[in-house]
Amino acid sequence: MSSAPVATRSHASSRSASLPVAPWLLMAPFLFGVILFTLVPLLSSVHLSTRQTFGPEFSTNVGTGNFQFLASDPLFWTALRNTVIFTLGSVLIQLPLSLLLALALNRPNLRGRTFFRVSLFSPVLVGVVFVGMIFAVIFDKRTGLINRALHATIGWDIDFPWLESYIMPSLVIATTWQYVGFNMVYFLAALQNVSAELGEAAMLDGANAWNRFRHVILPAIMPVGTFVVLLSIIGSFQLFELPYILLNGTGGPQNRGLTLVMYLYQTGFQTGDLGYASAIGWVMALILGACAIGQRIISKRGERA
Amino acid sequence: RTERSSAARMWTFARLHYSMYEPAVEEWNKTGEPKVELSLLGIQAVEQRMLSSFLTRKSGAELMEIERRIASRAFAGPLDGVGFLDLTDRIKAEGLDQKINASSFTPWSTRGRIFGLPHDVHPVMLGYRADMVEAAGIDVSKIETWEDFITVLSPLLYDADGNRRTDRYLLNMWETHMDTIEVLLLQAGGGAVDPDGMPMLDNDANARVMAHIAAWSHGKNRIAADAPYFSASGNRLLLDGFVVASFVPDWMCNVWRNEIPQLGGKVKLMPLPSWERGGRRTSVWGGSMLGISRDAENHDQLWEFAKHLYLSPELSRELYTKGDIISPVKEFWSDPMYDKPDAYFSGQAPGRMYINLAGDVPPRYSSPFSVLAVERLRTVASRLATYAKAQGDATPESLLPEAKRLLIEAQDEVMEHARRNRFITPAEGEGS
Amino acid sequence: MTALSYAFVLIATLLILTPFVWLIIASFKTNEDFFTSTFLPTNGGIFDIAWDRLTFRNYVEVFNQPNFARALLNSVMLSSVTAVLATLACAMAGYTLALLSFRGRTAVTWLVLAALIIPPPLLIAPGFQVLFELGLLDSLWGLILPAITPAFGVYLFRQSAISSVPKELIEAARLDGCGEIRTFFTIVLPLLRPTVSAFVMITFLGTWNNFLTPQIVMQSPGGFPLSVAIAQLKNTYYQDYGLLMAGTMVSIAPVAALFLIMQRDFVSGLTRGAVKG
Amino acid sequence: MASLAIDSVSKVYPGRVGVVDRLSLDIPDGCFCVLLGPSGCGKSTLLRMIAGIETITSGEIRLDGQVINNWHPRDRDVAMVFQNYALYPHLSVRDNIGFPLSMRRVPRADIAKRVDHAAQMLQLVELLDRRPSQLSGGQRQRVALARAVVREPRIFLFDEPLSNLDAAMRLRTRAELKQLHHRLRVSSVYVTHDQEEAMALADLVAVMAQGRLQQVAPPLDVYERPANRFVASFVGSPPMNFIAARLVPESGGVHTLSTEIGISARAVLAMPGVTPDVVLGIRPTAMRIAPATSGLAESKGGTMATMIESIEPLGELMDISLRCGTQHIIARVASDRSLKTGQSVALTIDLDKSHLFEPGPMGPRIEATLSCASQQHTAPKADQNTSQNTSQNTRSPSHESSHAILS
Amino acid sequence: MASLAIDSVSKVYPGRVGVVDRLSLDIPDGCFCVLLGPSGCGKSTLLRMIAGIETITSGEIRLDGQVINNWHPRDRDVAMVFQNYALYPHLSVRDNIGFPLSMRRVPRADIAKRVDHAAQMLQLVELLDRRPSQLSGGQRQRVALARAVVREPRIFLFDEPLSNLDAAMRLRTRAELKQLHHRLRVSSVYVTHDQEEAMALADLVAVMAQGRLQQVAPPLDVYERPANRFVASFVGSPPMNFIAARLVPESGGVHTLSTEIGISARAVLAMPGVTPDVVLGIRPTAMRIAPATSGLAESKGGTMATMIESIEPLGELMDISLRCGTQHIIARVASDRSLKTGQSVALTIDLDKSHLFEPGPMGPRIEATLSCASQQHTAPKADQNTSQNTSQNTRSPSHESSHAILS
Ligand SMILES: Nc1ncnc2c1ncn2[C@@H]1O[C@H](COP(=O)(O)OP(=O)(O)OP(=O)(O)O)[C@@H](O)[C@H]1O
Ligand SMILES: Nc1ncnc2c1ncn2[C@@H]1O[C@H](COP(=O)(O)OP(=O)(O)OP(=O)(O)O)[C@@H](O)[C@H]1O
Ligand SMILES: [Mg+2]
Ligand SMILES: [Mg+2]
Repeated sequence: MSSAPVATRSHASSRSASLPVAPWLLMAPFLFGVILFTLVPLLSSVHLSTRQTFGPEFSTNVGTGNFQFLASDPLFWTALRNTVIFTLGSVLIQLPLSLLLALALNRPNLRGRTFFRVSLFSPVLVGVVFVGMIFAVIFDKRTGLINRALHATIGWDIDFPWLESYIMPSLVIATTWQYVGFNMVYFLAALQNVSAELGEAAMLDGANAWNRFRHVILPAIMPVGTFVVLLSIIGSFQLFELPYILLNGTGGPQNRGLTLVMYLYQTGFQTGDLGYASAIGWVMALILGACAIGQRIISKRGERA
Repeated sequence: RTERSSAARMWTFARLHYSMYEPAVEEWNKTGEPKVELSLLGIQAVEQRMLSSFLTRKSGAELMEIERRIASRAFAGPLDGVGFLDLTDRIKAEGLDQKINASSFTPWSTRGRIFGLPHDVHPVMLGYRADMVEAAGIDVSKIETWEDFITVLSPLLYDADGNRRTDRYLLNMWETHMDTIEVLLLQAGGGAVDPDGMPMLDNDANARVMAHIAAWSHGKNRIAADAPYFSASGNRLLLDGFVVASFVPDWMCNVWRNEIPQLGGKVKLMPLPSWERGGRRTSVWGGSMLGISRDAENHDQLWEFAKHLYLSPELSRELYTKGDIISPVKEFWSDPMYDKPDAYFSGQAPGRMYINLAGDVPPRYSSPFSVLAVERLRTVASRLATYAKAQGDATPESLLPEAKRLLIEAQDEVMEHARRNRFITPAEGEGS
Repeated sequence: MTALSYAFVLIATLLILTPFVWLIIASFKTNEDFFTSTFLPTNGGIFDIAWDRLTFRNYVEVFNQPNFARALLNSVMLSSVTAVLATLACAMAGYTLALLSFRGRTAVTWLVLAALIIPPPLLIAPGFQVLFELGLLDSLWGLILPAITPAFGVYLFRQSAISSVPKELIEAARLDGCGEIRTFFTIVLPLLRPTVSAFVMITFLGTWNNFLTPQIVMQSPGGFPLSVAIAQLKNTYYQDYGLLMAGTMVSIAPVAALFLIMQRDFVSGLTRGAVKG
Repeated sequence: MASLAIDSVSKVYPGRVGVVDRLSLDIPDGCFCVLLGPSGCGKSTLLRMIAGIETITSGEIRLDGQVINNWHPRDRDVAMVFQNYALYPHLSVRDNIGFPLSMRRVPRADIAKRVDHAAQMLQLVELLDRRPSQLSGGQRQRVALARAVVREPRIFLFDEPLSNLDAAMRLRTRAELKQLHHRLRVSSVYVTHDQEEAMALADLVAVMAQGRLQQVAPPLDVYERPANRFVASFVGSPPMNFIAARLVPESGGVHTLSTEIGISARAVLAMPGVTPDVVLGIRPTAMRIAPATSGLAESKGGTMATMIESIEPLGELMDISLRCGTQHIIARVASDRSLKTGQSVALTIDLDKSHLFEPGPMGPRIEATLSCASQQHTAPKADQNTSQNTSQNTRSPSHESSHAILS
Repeated sequence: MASLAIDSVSKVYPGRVGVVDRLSLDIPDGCFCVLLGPSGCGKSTLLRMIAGIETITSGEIRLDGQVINNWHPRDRDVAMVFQNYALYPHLSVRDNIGFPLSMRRVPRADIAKRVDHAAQMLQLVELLDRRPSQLSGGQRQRVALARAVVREPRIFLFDEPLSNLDAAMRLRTRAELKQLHHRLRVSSVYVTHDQEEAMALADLVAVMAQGRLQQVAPPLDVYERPANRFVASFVGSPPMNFIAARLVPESGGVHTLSTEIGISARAVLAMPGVTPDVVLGIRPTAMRIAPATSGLAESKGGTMATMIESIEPLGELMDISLRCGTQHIIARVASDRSLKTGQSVALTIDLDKSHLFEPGPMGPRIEATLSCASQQHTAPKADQNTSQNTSQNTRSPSHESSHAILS
């Protein structure tokens, strides 16, 4: 059926008349899982977002009330601001670093690649709980590694209040530490699609390192690249556990460490209003949706090639 | 479907508790019904499972030992929406309200109903570096109020390396450390929520305390510094004598004992300085309860078990010997073990000292808004601190108006949320 | 150029490793030293370091934890099953979305994206309910099934299939008599190998370190994986940090080994020489 | 083994109409059909549509009478050599070749045997354990070819399968393919740009241009009786020379042909009534060159005086380009070192190997017999016959192409 | 523009020795050198080493006397057409062609101009805005070619640049390349399998086999004076026929040549003292066939009686394979429909176009003049001369190759 001329001509990449059943077979496990464990719960949360609840039997319809309140809820805006700051920070700092590392480690002639690769990846091996612990020690005011190191070297303020006034930067540093190697692995995998031949051709055409990156490597890793960007935007937006642990369950001073998901969690569980929580969740989803669409558009361009 | 074993499940979040309960549970399982199955969970896990099971009315545990901050989250809805069994009548009927230290009930009470059996009292004292104080020839018995505290101990403030940054402070407290702030608020008779569970941030007590805290840590003559509790660096600073005195609830003794053995014999305890002469000399920090799930069958048997576990003399002994925690059950207080001098605290008998203060422990009420309100208080504290820094030579008096303003602002914000809650109206609060 | 990247990588590695050094050393320290010395306990033997104060006690303790072996076994079981199933499910779906054309492809792609952007806490309570209704609570499947279809995995495979599987190869395979399923296993999977091993690694890790969900889904302590056992070393009143760190180290070891085995696959030129043009 | 019918099939790529345009072609069972056509005329696309890896925009493809438009490639049981190899990079050469067999559950031993045989036939034996990335271009191409010929499919599709092989290897492989075809008699469609190859292999040659079929006929006919000017110029190298000419009618179908370059002839047309303006087509190989006897011989009949502009030696033969008035003419003759550039020579044309076309790049051929102006002549039977069986051979397509040409 | 010197260069792939083996080749400034050789003999590898994208295992490559072994490809300023195109998939055809220029900071306007020019020359104009994935094989190849020729590098490297083009297009492009070369005079190395192409383009032809150089000489010489049997059989299609023969010495360097198939001749050797057992090489194009006068004509001298085994028509020409005793002989003659399979014919051989070789697949050619046994004959001066300038033309290589052949 999918090979009916009309159906496929409209299809940009019409490749073959593939049996209609095969695709669904291949996707069955995924669909099963996503429907059962995402869609179903999700629908109930859609319903929830128009209500104010406490548990199943206590729930009244507030229509768009949740969203209206959200708009005027200073906590929400703080959370949003923090989250966006964090997201920008980690996307703009972490990913470029990961890519650079991947490029460096992809050089065949680099000695000790394995060691570097393993070392750089190792932070992911540690559970977030311990990352919290470690960085509590690192960010401490008087005794923290950072402050002491910087104090010793550049006379930095030994009482610099990382986890009080500069929570988001601290979080960016911590997550970068943990995930720079992780994203590097994605990029390493992606770099395998770069055709050696094209690199050679580019050299002959007089392309310098940058141009080779720009015209040979980048296009080849674009699909995965955009994916990693999207993923870390989403990941950053859902930042929760690390601050939850670092700030033991609170939003930190003046809620400087309050993230959207943390707020969602607080309202949803700590004050038991799943309705309001769902509303927050949906606003998040909308924002991320926008990013996703953007990513699709970009990577579409890549796929044409 | 999960095959629900006939045994009743009980969750606890503290390894110490777990080890203490095991014998008691075994003993109960010999004769008692239903059999109880004790399991240890991370505190975060307990919280999520409790809430999930309450919210979905599904597959919780029959018995849950809950830490205070978490417990309050179960009280978000209308009274008959609370997941815990209402124990008020049972407690009153059996006169437990007389038997047990009154203030211990408050955290598990909302709108006049009690939902948990208290586990502890947790009075707070000041733990101070006796060695330094005595070396300076200072007599702490002169201290009665916070003013005294400052005047008496101020000689200890000094700048070791002459870099015009003080290297020893009097009090271990910080505007960001909500626990200690709450300790002081409660001591002064303030707090986050009133007995009806309604936010009450904008009272004079709160304002006064806030003003002081800000002044202490950023004002003209600063006495407070931050040696974070429960952290390596904090302990390090205590060892170095960066701060002289810290807030020490009974359980904290146990923490110090284990984490900073080096302080043994160097520290002593004293009652908190009061806010005005003759005022309250203690406060409260932390605490947990045992709750019974409303959805459990056989409530009565579980209630029996709860009492068997919590009110037993063995437990009270365990609590003190293993965890330095005094029992909430008044009749055990006569136990001589509390008088045993403690080498770690230079021969003092902490047990007795805490028990003497237990009666004064201030009440602290729980409500769906506790978390929110406390968060707000924290924000106020930190805003006020910023204000103080800006002011330069701030004093409690100079900060008071700003403190009031901020608190009122905070109060309004929390009320915003409170008014939103269709399930708890102030009216209903009075209702019960 | 090489020198430059060398310097860059070296610095990065150093920065990354410092906290680790701290962690490792901490795992050999007594509680006392943990709180009073940043790295190695000072004023003692060589380099003014009290070597003799370092101890294996923590590790011994960890291994003496009640049903530690059981927990380890659970973890291995849980993580490997999850990783394998998840990789298969995601790779299949990803490849389908990338290279097969069928009606409804766009719809499914959007579904994936949608699933991708759902904040997990939004689903905690409803998810719990679903698990309960399906009677999956307190069973390993309750942990595995929800974990084998992460949208991000599907999307990852979709993207890397687009760039690393020349469509000519799929066509050739079809002509050579491969059904779509065969094609996937004989042609696509090998070509996606770098991504596959990366993803296996990532899923395995995620499961291995996840200590919260198991405590919510599993009811009886017998089913707890290592992560929980380690997390439970945490105390409420005071912490035995040395023990915790030792626990962490122990829990890291197996995954580290796995990574060592797999990391080679992240770099292995593949599609070369496939087609001309 | 099967008969393949392509019935007014079209392919439209997004924004590109007429890549393949209402093309019809019947390939009887066991026929070896060679596709010729300029680069980009749609040959590969056609093959890919037959294979089922490219969707058919409109029209039908029938295999033994069954419409297979929507069949999965696997079920069509065709074997194809891709223009760009499409080898499996992760498999050894051996596994690449054996792949289609193992997919069809051929027993291991069998596979090994057939793979070895194919490897021998294409001299890949010592490469069997390499990866494609370790092969040279020609070796890759041979692997691709081997992967196709290990099978015994219903249809073979070859897309320039020998383009990267050296002359000797190409000759040998060509012979092998011919044998293979004789043995198996599998209907095959074969794309090539090497006309010698086409001539050597084809039962039927199909010439395409711009997505349309221009002529379908046995190899020699395409060469000797091109359906139109395009085919004439495309088949045969160097391409045919074209000279504008005029037909002046005489008695009974006989005309006099005159060109501005001085060549004149008698033309007997098979059917009367054509435009006076025509184009005379002369193959470079249908000319003889002799040193001019006098300084400048006068042109008469099939012979004319001219001058050598340049010479391109090609071993045995050489291409001589000559200036005739305004026009250049290329002649290919046996190499003869005595001829020099600038020398004036006498050029003689084999009139009976020359053709007349209607004007225009696709102008159809005019069935006619040319002869030297002097002697008498009538169209011989033989010609009639062959022309008969040509048009018969290519009935349905010729409709097509004439369509194409008219529209 | 530069002179290129390859000095006993070798390439060893992991586990594969002798891919390129101590190969030396001098390409004077402005020389157009065509590389011929069987599939997998190391042509592309050699080109890639010159370009600097393949490491050199041993030996030196010099550009204008400078050793460039370790130069970065960018600095060598060579333009290369890759055997498999290597187009940038994400760039339009226009940008693909313009890429090398924009990399070299050529002003925009300039680029546009030169791209358009190249596109015209290769008929890519209407494809300029497409992506490579939307092109046909031949179109891709032309884009690859265009990307090389927009530049004016010091060296051009072409790796089978026309293999996927149709005859007409190939002819045209060939002419364009020739013009380009005449205009720019950039030294070029050109790999092809099309010998007509080689003949047409080359100043110098280098024949490779198994990683070694077999002969370097001007095109015609390679054809007419192959250095050894390999070259003889490789160059020219269909390949030369080889017939075992014996030399019986007579007076003064004159020998009688006798073959078992009955052909005999007089051989005048340039230098005396060779093995009696030799191989007679006859080009298929150096034979004439006439219907046998009597039922079976007796063989004598250059002529012999034989029978047609099979006929392969090729338009203008046809290949006839003949049985001579145990041996098959291929003859390529003008097509003549009167000849039929099984018919017995008289085969005449152009002895002066035939060659003698020492035995063995690489047996060097024996400088000799053959003539019909009957008439008297002495080696003519002309031959001497040409043989002179051959060996002179190819001094340094011929050392090499003889090396190669001996070792
Ligand atoms: N990466 C490699 N590893 C091992 N052997 C290789 C590798 N690349 C090429 N070869 C071998 O080296 C030899 C020369 O390869 P090359 O590509 O130069 O041949 P070629 O002369 O270009 O052949 P063709 O005309 O088919 O392109 C071939 O036999 C090939 O098998
Ligand atoms: N994906 C595509 N999108 C648009 N046009 C395409 C696409 N693929 C091919 N074409 C165009 O279709 C026409 C036919 O392509 P095809 O590959 O069939 O040519 P071909 O006859 O095989 O040429 P060649 O002999 O060079 O291989 C070409 O003009 C090409 O530009
Ligand atoms: Mg093609
Ligand atoms: Mg090659």
